[in-house]
Amino acid sequence: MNIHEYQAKEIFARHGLPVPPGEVATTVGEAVALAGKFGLPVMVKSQVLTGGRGKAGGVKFCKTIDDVKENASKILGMDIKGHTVRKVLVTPALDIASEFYVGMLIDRTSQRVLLMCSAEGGMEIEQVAKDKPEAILKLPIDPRFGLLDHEALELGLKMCPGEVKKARQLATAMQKLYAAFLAADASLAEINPFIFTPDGIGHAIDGKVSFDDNAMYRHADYEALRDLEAEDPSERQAREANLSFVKLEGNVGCLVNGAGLAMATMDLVKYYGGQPANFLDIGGSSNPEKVVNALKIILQDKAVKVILFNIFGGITRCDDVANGIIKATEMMTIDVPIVVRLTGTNEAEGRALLAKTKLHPAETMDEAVQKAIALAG
Amino acid sequence: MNIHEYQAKEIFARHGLPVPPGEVATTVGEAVALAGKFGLPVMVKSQVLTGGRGKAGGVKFCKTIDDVKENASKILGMDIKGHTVRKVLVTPALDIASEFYVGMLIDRTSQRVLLMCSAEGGMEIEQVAKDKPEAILKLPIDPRFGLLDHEALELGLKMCPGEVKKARQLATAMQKLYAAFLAADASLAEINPFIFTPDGIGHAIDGKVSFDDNAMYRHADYEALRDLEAEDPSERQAREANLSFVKLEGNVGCLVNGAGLAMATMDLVKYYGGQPANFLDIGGSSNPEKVVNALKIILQDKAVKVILFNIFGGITRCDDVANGIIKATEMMTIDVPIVVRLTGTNEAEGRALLAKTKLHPAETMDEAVQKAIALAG
Amino acid sequence: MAIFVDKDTRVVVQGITGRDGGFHTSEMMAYGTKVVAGCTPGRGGQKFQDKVPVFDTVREAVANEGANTSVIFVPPAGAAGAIMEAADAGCKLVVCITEGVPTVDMVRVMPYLKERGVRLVGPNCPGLLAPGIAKLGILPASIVKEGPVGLVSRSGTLTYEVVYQLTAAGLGQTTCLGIGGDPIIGTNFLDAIEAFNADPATEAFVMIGEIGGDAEEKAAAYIKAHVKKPVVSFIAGQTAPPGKRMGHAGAIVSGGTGTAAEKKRALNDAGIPVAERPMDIVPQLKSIWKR
Amino acid sequence: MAIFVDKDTRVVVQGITGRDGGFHTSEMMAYGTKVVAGCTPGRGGQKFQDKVPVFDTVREAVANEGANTSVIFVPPAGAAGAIMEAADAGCKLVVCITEGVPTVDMVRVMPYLKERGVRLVGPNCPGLLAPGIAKLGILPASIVKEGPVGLVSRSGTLTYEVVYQLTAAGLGQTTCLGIGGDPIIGTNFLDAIEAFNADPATEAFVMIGEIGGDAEEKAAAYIKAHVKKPVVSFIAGQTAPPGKRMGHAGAIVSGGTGTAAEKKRALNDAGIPVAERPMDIVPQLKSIWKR
Repeated sequence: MNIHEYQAKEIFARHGLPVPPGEVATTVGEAVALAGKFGLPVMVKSQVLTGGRGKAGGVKFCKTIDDVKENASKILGMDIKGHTVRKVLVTPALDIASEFYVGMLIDRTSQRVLLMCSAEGGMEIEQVAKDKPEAILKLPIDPRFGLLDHEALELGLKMCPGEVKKARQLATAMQKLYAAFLAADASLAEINPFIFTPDGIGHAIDGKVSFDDNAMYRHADYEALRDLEAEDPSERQAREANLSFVKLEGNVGCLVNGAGLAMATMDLVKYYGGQPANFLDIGGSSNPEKVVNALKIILQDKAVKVILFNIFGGITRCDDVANGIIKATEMMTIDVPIVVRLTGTNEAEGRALLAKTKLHPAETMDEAVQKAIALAG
Repeated sequence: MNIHEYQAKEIFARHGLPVPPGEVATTVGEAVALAGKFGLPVMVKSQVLTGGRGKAGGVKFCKTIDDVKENASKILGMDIKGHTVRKVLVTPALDIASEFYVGMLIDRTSQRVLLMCSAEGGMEIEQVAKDKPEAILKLPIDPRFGLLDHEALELGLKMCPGEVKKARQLATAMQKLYAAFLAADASLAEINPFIFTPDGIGHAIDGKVSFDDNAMYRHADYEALRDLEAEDPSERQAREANLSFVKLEGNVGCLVNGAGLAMATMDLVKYYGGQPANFLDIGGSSNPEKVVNALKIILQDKAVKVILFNIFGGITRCDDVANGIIKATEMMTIDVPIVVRLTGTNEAEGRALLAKTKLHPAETMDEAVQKAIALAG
Repeated sequence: MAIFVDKDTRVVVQGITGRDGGFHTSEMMAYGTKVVAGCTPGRGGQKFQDKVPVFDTVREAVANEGANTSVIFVPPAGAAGAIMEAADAGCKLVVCITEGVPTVDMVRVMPYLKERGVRLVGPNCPGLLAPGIAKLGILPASIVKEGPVGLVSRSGTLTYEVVYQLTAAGLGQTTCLGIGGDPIIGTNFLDAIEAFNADPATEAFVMIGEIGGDAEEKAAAYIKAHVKKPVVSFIAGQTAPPGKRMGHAGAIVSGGTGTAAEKKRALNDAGIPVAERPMDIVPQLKSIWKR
Repeated sequence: MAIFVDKDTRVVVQGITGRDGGFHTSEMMAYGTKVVAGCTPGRGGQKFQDKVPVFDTVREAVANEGANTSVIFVPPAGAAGAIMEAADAGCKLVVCITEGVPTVDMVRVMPYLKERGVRLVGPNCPGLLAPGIAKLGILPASIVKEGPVGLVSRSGTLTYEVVYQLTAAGLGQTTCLGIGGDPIIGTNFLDAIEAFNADPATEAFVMIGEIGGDAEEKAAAYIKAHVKKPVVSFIAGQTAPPGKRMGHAGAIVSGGTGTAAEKKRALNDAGIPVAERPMDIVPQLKSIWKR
């Protein structure tokens, strides 16, 4: 789960990181009032869940109240990579003497939290990684000992050679960010940039935090941070129905048990020249209600011209699954054709049940996918 | 540094341990008011920095307000092992179904925090250790991983076999106590007893915490917890003057550089039939002010009949030390004899300086100690 | 023969008294797996299906029944703790089926296991099934068959699909292993491939990867350098959009890395055929495998 | 010969630019110790006394000057971190002079050192002095003399007192080692005694203990079982009242254990003479030592 810059900075502030003051406005009037509160000059920053806000014109320096009015009205409502700006963060504009990147993520190779930092602050780290990988310093943090003073200071000194006071501020920021990362169950936490003003004081002026979805259960407060407006409505419904779902642009609605098989099914649709409308893992259950929920979500998308079930009956028996699908399709009116492929335990029994319905049965994945594409027209 | 039960429980409560409500009274009237606030029956518990309060009659169950009046007036002002009771804790009396001991201390052997627990709650753990050592379960906690769920639960199940709900409460209490121990930089933290009321709910109804003196610098708030009235006035002055000092009952005032040498000097006084008046390590400095402070503290004790300096000049030169002692003795009037033994670097020069004074010089520890005892009369 | 398990594998099931734990324990026992104990705190002294003793702790299961392997079905909040308990009690193989374990918990678990020399499979995995030897986890026994092929996969049902096709084509398996779909897992492709390569019974093997991370690339490099046995691969998620988690916590293309295209290229560069469709895996394996 | 140090010992001083660090570095250098570098963050590039290069980090000191040993004079708040830095940079011996290090910090430090195979002496100790070889710490060089006696002690000035008497009696030392007065220390009596026992140059040794803990008892058991060399002991703190910390954080009789009487009994039971007075140590050593 991703959150906005202003929310990330609230988490940073709670862990003692030096975050400048700032508040969110949803109207030009509010933005002007906040500029008055914090004092000019201010930054007006679009709050959208995507990168590249600056390039898109979504982050503006405002010297006067007229600047604030002009920029806030331009930015509010702006579209940035498909995201509509509904909020701007108003925060004092600081004089930047130097800027740095400090970030952390889960590293699969070291199986640790990986600290990354760079004197190339303010740029997207992926870009730095591509153009100048040697400019990124990395340290996998040993979870048993945490980020030690000397480790953080060594990195700080590499980023600010000969400037021990700045190096110490960077080191402290790294340690606080690590504490925040763990406490928040983050999967990513970035300060970008961490700047120094000409007086040598450090500030975390922009940041990003993503939460580990697996750890949501121990952070009841995170649901309140979710920007429901920024979420695709169908993905939101799927989340609320506890379904693993991703919306796509095609016309073949897919219901598959298992994430790997679901991806392989999408790939196969594409292979045969079709376009999947979604990723959806309905899991191992044969519960008709879950199927109903999934169908409802998929069928909201008027582009969907066919439904494709691809079910591998492992522990769950195919006849049970067939009964579940049949019940579900009886509980609602569906005016697109439905292809069902059932394989595995008790597959013959399952197919026998389907034979009595108007569902289109298939024996193999390939047959099912080809049938679905043909029916989609 | 030791703190009172009520202060320990405040720390426990901050870390989420189930501590019953309670407040401190310094008068009978306050105690009665608190009993009214919490509702009868209550416990009235003397707050003194020593064990064995119960045996001494310093902890009383009060069924009626008259009981509260009677017991509070008995306990306030009571002497328990040389400690005058100035405060009582008033807290609801709970019905005890079973009681347990949970404690932690720094273990030199494992070099870890040692968790100890026992189903023999409510007794002094030293007594249990003597009488029934097998009743104490011990676990040195790996600082890299902390107290793990399964470790705590295994101990909880050993203490409450077959009662998993109680075992889980004990396990949680252990984990919270460990968090409190680390956060507080404790050297000892005990819940004794941790009880269950007949409804199966656990409560930490008594506790003890000692702080690591070395870590005081990172807990500015601890000074406020210090019970200045409970401290020996001379030990308090020594602490404020940054001197390592322990008051004893003899008549030979000792000023020694180094803790080991100071102990050995006390031992030697005893060996020759004398009685040391104190332990005092004046450290490696030749600063006259430190010596003045030390002398002032020792000489407050009217039992002191002689002052014994035992100084080994290592890096510090003996002539410097001699000058420091001479200056200090000139800065104040001292009407007891002073024996000075100086050995080590530049000892001849040091002794030459002392020869010009009325101080009694000595060449060896043994000579100095024997001279001091003789002069004490 | 098989990898990671043998006839001496003695299983304790953590969470045996739960719905899933109980069901799959029955299935494992039905397959002939030596399930010697169960563990659920507070249920010590009970018996599962009047046969298998249940203990409060894994330590007791190890002490009393000689369990050396744990299969874990406890909910996500307790899974990391259950893994550590099993490792601390002396189990040398731990299979964690549980899905949804917080990643930071797994970060803490890994060094604990390493210090104790414990192999973990999973979490968020179907476990492993060595036909004719033992079933540890939830892979359906009905689709496997004894034989010379090894199979390792990050997926669940996609694995079943491939096993089903292998069996249908007469190709039995030494071990079918699902390593799990999370970013941090105990046993990765490399571990599995080293084991298959060393296992004399495994004559050829199949590796089923998916988007996210670079475990497939590392496996490819290892295979190129060390493996002479025939290997065929498949990568799921070619059509997955970047930045979206495709069910598995680990199946995400981020910052332009972990794409199916990259993985296919690495595998092809290592001389490993990558099947375009799941149904191509078996024919491709047959075509390169001179039996 | 000596224990823990030799002619290849190359020292980096952490906190070299501080008052105490600077003073004692001069003393160490005056004794001929190879002080090859200093370390104070922010002072990298400077030179100590126009000779010794100062670095920001111990890693640089190791890389540039081949330091293999650290002596630490930093304030208590930074001491644990400094020890870990030295260990992480590759120093195999770390001597921490600093007094007042929080105990919980040392609890965290110990496994870090163990994993890296690093020996720590201290904290809260005078360090060690191997006459004719090297001085690491603050033991006064003026009182030592080369010779066959090893000395290990929890104390500072009491150690000097005994060394002084040894030297006055013509008994030089292989190594004088102050292990420190804290409850948690890197090198304990047992480590020192094992080393002295194994050191061919050490013909006899003296152990100076004090109240608190049971390190003396453990040493006694070891000596009884393994040591043929003559050993004399002394225990300070017979008259210390229970429950009071006698200067050293570790010198406290608690719960009736760690008393001088117990320690004396254990030593006597192991056949080790315990001197009643410091002045008896040398005569007693001479009386049992057939040279």
